[in-house]
Amino acid sequence: MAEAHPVGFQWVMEAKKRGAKVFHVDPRFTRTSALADTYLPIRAGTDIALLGGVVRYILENELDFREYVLAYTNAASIVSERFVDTEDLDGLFSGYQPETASYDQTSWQYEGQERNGGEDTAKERDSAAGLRHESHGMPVPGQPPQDETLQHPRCVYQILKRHFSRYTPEMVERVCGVPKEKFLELARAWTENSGRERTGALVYSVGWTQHSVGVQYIRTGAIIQTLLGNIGRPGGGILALRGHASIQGSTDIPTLFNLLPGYLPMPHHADHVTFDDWVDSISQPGKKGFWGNSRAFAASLLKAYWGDAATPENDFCYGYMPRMTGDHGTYQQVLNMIDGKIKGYFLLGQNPAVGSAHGRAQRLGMANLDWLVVRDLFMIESATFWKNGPEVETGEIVPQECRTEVFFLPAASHVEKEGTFTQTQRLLQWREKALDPPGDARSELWFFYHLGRRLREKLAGSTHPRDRALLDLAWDYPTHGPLVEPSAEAVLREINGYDTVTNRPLAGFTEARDDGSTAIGCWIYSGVYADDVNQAARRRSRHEQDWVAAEWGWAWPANRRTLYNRASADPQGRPWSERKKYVWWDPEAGEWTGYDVPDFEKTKPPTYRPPDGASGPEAIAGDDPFIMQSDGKAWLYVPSGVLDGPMPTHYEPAESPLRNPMYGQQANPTRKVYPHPVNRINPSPPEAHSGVFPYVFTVSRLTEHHTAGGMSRNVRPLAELQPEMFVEVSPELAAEVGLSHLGWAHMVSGRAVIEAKVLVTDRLTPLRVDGRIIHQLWLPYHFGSEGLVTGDSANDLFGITLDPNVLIQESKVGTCDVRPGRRPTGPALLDMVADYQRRAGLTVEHRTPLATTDAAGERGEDA
Amino acid sequence: MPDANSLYGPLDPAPDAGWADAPPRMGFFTDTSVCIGCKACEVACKEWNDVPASGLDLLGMSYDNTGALTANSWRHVAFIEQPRPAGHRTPPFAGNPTDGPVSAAAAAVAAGTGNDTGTDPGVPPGDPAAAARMAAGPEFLGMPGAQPPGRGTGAAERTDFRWLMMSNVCKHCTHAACLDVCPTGALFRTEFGTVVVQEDICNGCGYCISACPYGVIDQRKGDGRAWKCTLCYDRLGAGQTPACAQACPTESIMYGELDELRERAAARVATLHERGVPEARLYGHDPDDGVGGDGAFFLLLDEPEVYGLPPDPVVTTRDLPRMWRRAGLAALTMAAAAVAAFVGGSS
Amino acid sequence: MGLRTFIQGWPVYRQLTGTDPLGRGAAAQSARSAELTARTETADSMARSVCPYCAVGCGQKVYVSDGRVTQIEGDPDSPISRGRLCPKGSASKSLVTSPLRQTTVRYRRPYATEWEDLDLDTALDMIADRVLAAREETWEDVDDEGRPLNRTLGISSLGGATLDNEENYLIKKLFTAMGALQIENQARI
Amino acid sequence: MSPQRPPVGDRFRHFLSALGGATTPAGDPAVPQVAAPAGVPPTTEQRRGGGRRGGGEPLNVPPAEFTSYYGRPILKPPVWKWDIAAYLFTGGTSAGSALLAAGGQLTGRPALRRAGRVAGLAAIGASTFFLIHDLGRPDRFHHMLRVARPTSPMSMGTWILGVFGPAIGAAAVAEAAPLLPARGVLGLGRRLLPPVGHAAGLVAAVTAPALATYTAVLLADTAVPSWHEAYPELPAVFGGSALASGAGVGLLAAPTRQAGPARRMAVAGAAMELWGSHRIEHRLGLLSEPYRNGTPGRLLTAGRLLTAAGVAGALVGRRSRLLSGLSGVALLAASLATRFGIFHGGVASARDPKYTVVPQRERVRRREASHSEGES
Repeated sequence: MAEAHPVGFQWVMEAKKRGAKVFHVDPRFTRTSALADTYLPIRAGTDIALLGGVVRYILENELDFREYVLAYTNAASIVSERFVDTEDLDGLFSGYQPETASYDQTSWQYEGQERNGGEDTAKERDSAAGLRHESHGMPVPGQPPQDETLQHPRCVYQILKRHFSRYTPEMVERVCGVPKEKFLELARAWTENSGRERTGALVYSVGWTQHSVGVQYIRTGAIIQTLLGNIGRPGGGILALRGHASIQGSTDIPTLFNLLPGYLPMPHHADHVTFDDWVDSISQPGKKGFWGNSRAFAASLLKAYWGDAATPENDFCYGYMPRMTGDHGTYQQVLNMIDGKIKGYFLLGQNPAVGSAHGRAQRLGMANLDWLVVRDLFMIESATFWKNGPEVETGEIVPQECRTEVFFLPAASHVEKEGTFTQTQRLLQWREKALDPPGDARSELWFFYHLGRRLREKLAGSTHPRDRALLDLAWDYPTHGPLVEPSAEAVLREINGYDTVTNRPLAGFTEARDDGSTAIGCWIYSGVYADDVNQAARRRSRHEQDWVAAEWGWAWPANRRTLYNRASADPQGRPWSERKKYVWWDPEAGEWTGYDVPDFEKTKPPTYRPPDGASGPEAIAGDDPFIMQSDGKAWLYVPSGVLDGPMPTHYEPAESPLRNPMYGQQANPTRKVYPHPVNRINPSPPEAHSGVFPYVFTVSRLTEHHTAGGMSRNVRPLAELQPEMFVEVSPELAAEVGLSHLGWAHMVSGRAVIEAKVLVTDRLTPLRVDGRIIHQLWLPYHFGSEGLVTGDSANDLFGITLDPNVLIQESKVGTCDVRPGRRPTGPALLDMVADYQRRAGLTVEHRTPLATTDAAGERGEDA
Repeated sequence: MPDANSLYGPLDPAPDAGWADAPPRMGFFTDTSVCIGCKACEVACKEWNDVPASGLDLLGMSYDNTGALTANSWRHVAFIEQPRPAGHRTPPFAGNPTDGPVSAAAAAVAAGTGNDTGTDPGVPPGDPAAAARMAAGPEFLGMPGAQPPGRGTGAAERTDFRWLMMSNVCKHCTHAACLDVCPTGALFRTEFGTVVVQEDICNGCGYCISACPYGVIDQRKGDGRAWKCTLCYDRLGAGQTPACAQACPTESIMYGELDELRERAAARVATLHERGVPEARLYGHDPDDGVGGDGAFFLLLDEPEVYGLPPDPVVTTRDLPRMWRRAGLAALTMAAAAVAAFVGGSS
Repeated sequence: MGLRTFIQGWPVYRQLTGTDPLGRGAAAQSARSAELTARTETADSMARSVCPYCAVGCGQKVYVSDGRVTQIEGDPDSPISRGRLCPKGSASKSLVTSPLRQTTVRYRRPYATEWEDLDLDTALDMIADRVLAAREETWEDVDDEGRPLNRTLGISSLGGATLDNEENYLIKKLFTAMGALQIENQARI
Repeated sequence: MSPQRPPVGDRFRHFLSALGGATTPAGDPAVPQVAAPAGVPPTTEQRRGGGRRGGGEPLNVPPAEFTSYYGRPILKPPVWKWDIAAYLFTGGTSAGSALLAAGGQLTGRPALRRAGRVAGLAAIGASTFFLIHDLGRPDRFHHMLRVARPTSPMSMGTWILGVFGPAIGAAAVAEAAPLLPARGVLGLGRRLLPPVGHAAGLVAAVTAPALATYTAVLLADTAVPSWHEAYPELPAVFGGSALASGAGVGLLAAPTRQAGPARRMAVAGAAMELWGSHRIEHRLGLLSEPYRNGTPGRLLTAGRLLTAAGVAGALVGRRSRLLSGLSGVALLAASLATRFGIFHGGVASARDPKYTVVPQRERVRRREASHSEGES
């Protein structure tokens, strides 16, 4: 956190000053570790084992915050008797279908709700359906049977306890390489900071998301925090430190293939043929929770898109919507580019040649397009791959033979345009424009507005049905200035939503209607323009308001700063303690009150109980704080919505030098794989030849650089602070391989070989894992061939394997070999990779087995 | 009129330099125990003061690729990797299958690197043995055999480790030799008690560079002038905080009235001692020290020289009156000898 | 008069006549130093902005003089950052004023070995033509069972996460209307 | 980047081999075990190939084990280049020459007077050139006259120079009087110049000792350890050296008949200089080391030998113009060598952090020892 989010780290230091104990878990000793009270070196890719150990520690010693757990979680719910746990299936859950490498979730459901389970989760995987749950959980029907004593063998509490029973301190040590004593220190401190008076916070970054089991990492954290009563309370929570100025906004108002604004799903050709199919799949009529209104959100979005053309009669132009048929994600796209299926590619402030996994695949894909549009501040590697890329040196890309037509369009910087960023805690902040962009530089707003205008002009008069969607599009934004810049405030106003009759901006999403009387660009952002005021531009000084600072910017939903803050009060609505009071029920006023905007219906008393047969928000009781969950509870066990299991399970990374010490199932059996000649995945046990790539490598950021380096390697005062690509190794690994401080080393994977200067440092350590010594090395991934400082790209080493829930790649852990000296150049470099591939058995036909246990019903070959 | 302590001893320097209604003396307190080594100070300084590039070399000095304070780096974050215990913290590598530490050897290698800082003398190479001792521990200093058992004796494993970081800067000494020796008045004492090079005056004579007991001041090549931290004199005048202190994420760099900072520092040391960090100590805070106390002082976690600071600097002007007297004596001797040579001879 | 002003401005004279006989402070101050003030005080305008690097969302103040950004520093009013910035945020001025920034359209013809210049308007027009052509060539109306697809898989997009919400909104809206489905973002990475 | 640098790791390999036990090259598996420089590290003398001369006093300092940040210098070594060392010489020579000239003027030795004045002007001209040449911003030389700082030897030196320079200049110009025509405006000059020259010559002579010795304060008033600690003796060295070099001018330029005072000046100057430099090379403990080793050591030795030779020649060659001349050259060369030796000795002491840290550590140790004694 000190390393990649230094300014956020000030709050950790504040906590430390007040006596908080800080633990840092990381494969390498970072600037954060330097300031932490206890640092735990861990084997990359084993966090579930560590956290699972904490879950077990809590449950075995009954250290959970029982009052909270009983009232606010699904611990008491009874699960179907058809459910079979990983304990009995050698690492698989019941319902595994080897032919699709996915689960039939029927058996995972609560007792009596078996029909609720998704049967074809392979389809959900392809559409990264898990992402939809960023704002809400999956629906469940009715009230499952409960056992408030938590003794029923099939109640969630007991199932959880059994599932994690093998995550003993000894097992943690064996899997993670974290010595038992260190683990116990962590477990003790964490559990001691639980209860009415105390809370603990959990902070993670991309070190968790970029894994083939990434979603389950975070799930494990959520289970701990829920068991300890750390959700919805001040000083608690799970804090995702996201890495880009508006990456939260980029999922809220997604430019993602599978989502529409506000986490509405992109229509699927088979499931969402009609508007009603689509809307019902979201709202699931008759089920509980706040998703009941999704028909209004969906209708309002289409109304915002197609304006007057969208009417209730024509289903708001739903027919115009493009449909998904499967996986259309960025990695599938890249492989399709290599295969010549894609004509044109827009890169908007993004540098996949350096920043995405498997840089070589990215560059080869771009070299096989008809045209490429790059919009950036700087001449980045993704714009010059045809000229300066590593493949030009190896002869794989020959400029005279590369047909890709490249348009480089300079972009406006953040001070040359106005608009909102949504930062990591869902806070929207408006940026004022300081000056006009230089030369031809323009904002994306300008580019897309004028591109759309021009497309519509060119199509004017077309009678082709396919062109209707463009011609009917509501695309008349006011513009201003000599550059004819469209008004960002007008766009924000549309995002907020307005009454289509009176044009009044809506006060919030509760005003959304499904009759065409409201248009809302992103329903969760509704309220950001309430009262016709740009609420995101509010900047009342922190000195003039309380510590929650509710009048600085605007947070979705409804300006709530802490989600589920009803949980900061006990079931009766009283603060758990004076120290930790945040939101509480005021019986006199008959409403919820506190420091924050209550994340609850304002006047629903704690004593409210839903009438029988209630659905939608009405079905949420007065002591159910988790209102976006269909049962108002935090889920320790997830019957549906997470594709790789109802509970987290330790799987080895897709590339690991080690056989999974916990189960016969080696890696996530549902992970998304892409068999493709360019995408050779290093062998892991039980496959042969895993010894060819004996070392574990991980990559991350340096404080001094930013992501793929475009915004730092071109900026002189940053470039000079970390001027060269390097690799960090422990003294023990240096001795084993023969590396010297400031000498060279090269790293080889099944995809690429890269070189770097060596820093031999005591900050890295080998780990004793399952009786073996495992060496890890660390690389920054900021370097590429352009800019003031250059170097090989660490991401070139990675292959493409994705998490099944959200289709994010595993680019925080891989295997490689390390050799002293510089890498070969030219064709010799290709020979070296080919030699490694041969030795590792990575032929074109090679397929990584997905299921590696007999429990799958067959020995996994290809899935 | 100048104070009796005008050249040495405790002094409030601004009134002594003719600022009749001087505001309170302003300064920095840099608490290295909360420094996260992010280098925001280095960058914020460069951005505000338009400081030029200072080299693109990988120095291998842990994460320090700046090397030293130079005319082109007015803040410098030092990084020191030490296989030694850190206060009350749990040993980071306890239980891991480690061999002996490498920090000292790596530091020795890094002593030989250089950086094209665009300044003179910039970042000269160092002594590998002294670098090794930096990492292995100050116990080696002049006290052979005094190191605790198991340290520096080729121990079979390393469990302890700490990573020291420290943002170094001009000390804005009470008795600033650089200022006193400056023949043009380019270096002067501001009303805030800080020491500033006036870029419109400096003619690059280089005297200040030799006079500074901290090795702070340096000459920019091509430009020829001496440059260093101004404590953002222009910002101070506008009532603003210096750029580095404003940027510092963890308040490692604190800016304020020096008296108040000294109190805060004393309290911080006491707190750290209470919390089991006995190695915390202040540096440059004492008005009775050899430079009359620094306007920018530090809380350190190791001996000063580990961070590249002199352990006991004394301003050269302490001896200036005696120097002039000696020179006068020599001059008189010369004159007498000359007279004698002409008067006393026979031929 | 000139001479007199000159003499009175001469630090030696001030040493002899003023409070600073040793010439170490007040007497040695130059005219420039005496008039020095923070350039933020005299800036033409100041915009309140947000740091473009990570997602912490630190407040920035952007100062502009004579049409150039002269300083970007932390906004002390921000409850998130309290005026602080990391090295990247602190380097924002260098980011937006970097001499390496591209400010003109560059065009690489197929099979070319070098860049050439291109007019922005022409570039936009050419891109629009190519979008329509790719769409035409790869359009899919319905699937095998006659269910609507309304899409092209011939066009891809990958956006960074430093785009504004408003920009992302227009990008998604336009691409969706043109049937381009393969719109992705750093958020997937 | 710096392509000229020796391969990284070279120093480390030297370091390792210096440790004795670990002779494996960097990059070898043995690297990690080297961590502990526990053995007695090599002293600077050993590493530098043994510049220590026989017969010196044993060092009165603890073994030079010290720490610094990556072994780098703590001080910034002086940026002054050779021209400042040269300035020390020309300034001193000019001062010595002015004294010689004044003596000649007052005792009726016109050859000494003429040689002294002309040499004085030439040397001070060179000084001015060197001073300006060494500036980072030569066009701002006149900024030296902005202030008069008693705390700044360079400022004081500038003002001394400001008096001395014109005076010696006028005196030298006056030597041209006989060349002027007897009549007219120039004739007036011919009549007026000698008295003006006399007055100016005396002014120059009065400021000359200051000019010769302020440079000692100039060097001593720095943080450069071996310069600063030498402050009691440096003025004697520089004053003596100035006298000797002035004498050298006299021996070189004047007929043997008039050169008696120059010989005596040479003896006196040499005595001062040799006393001072001997003290500097031996009194300062560790900080004398830089003056005895390497180039500075060789220069100072050469200076001493040349001085001795010059004095001997001056005394022996009383009647030989040639020998006197050679002695003069030797004295001038001696002065030059001494100045460069002192200059580079100081620079070396600033370059090696040992000379910064070890004496300061020793001071701390002594202070703490006396404190604890006082308390017990």
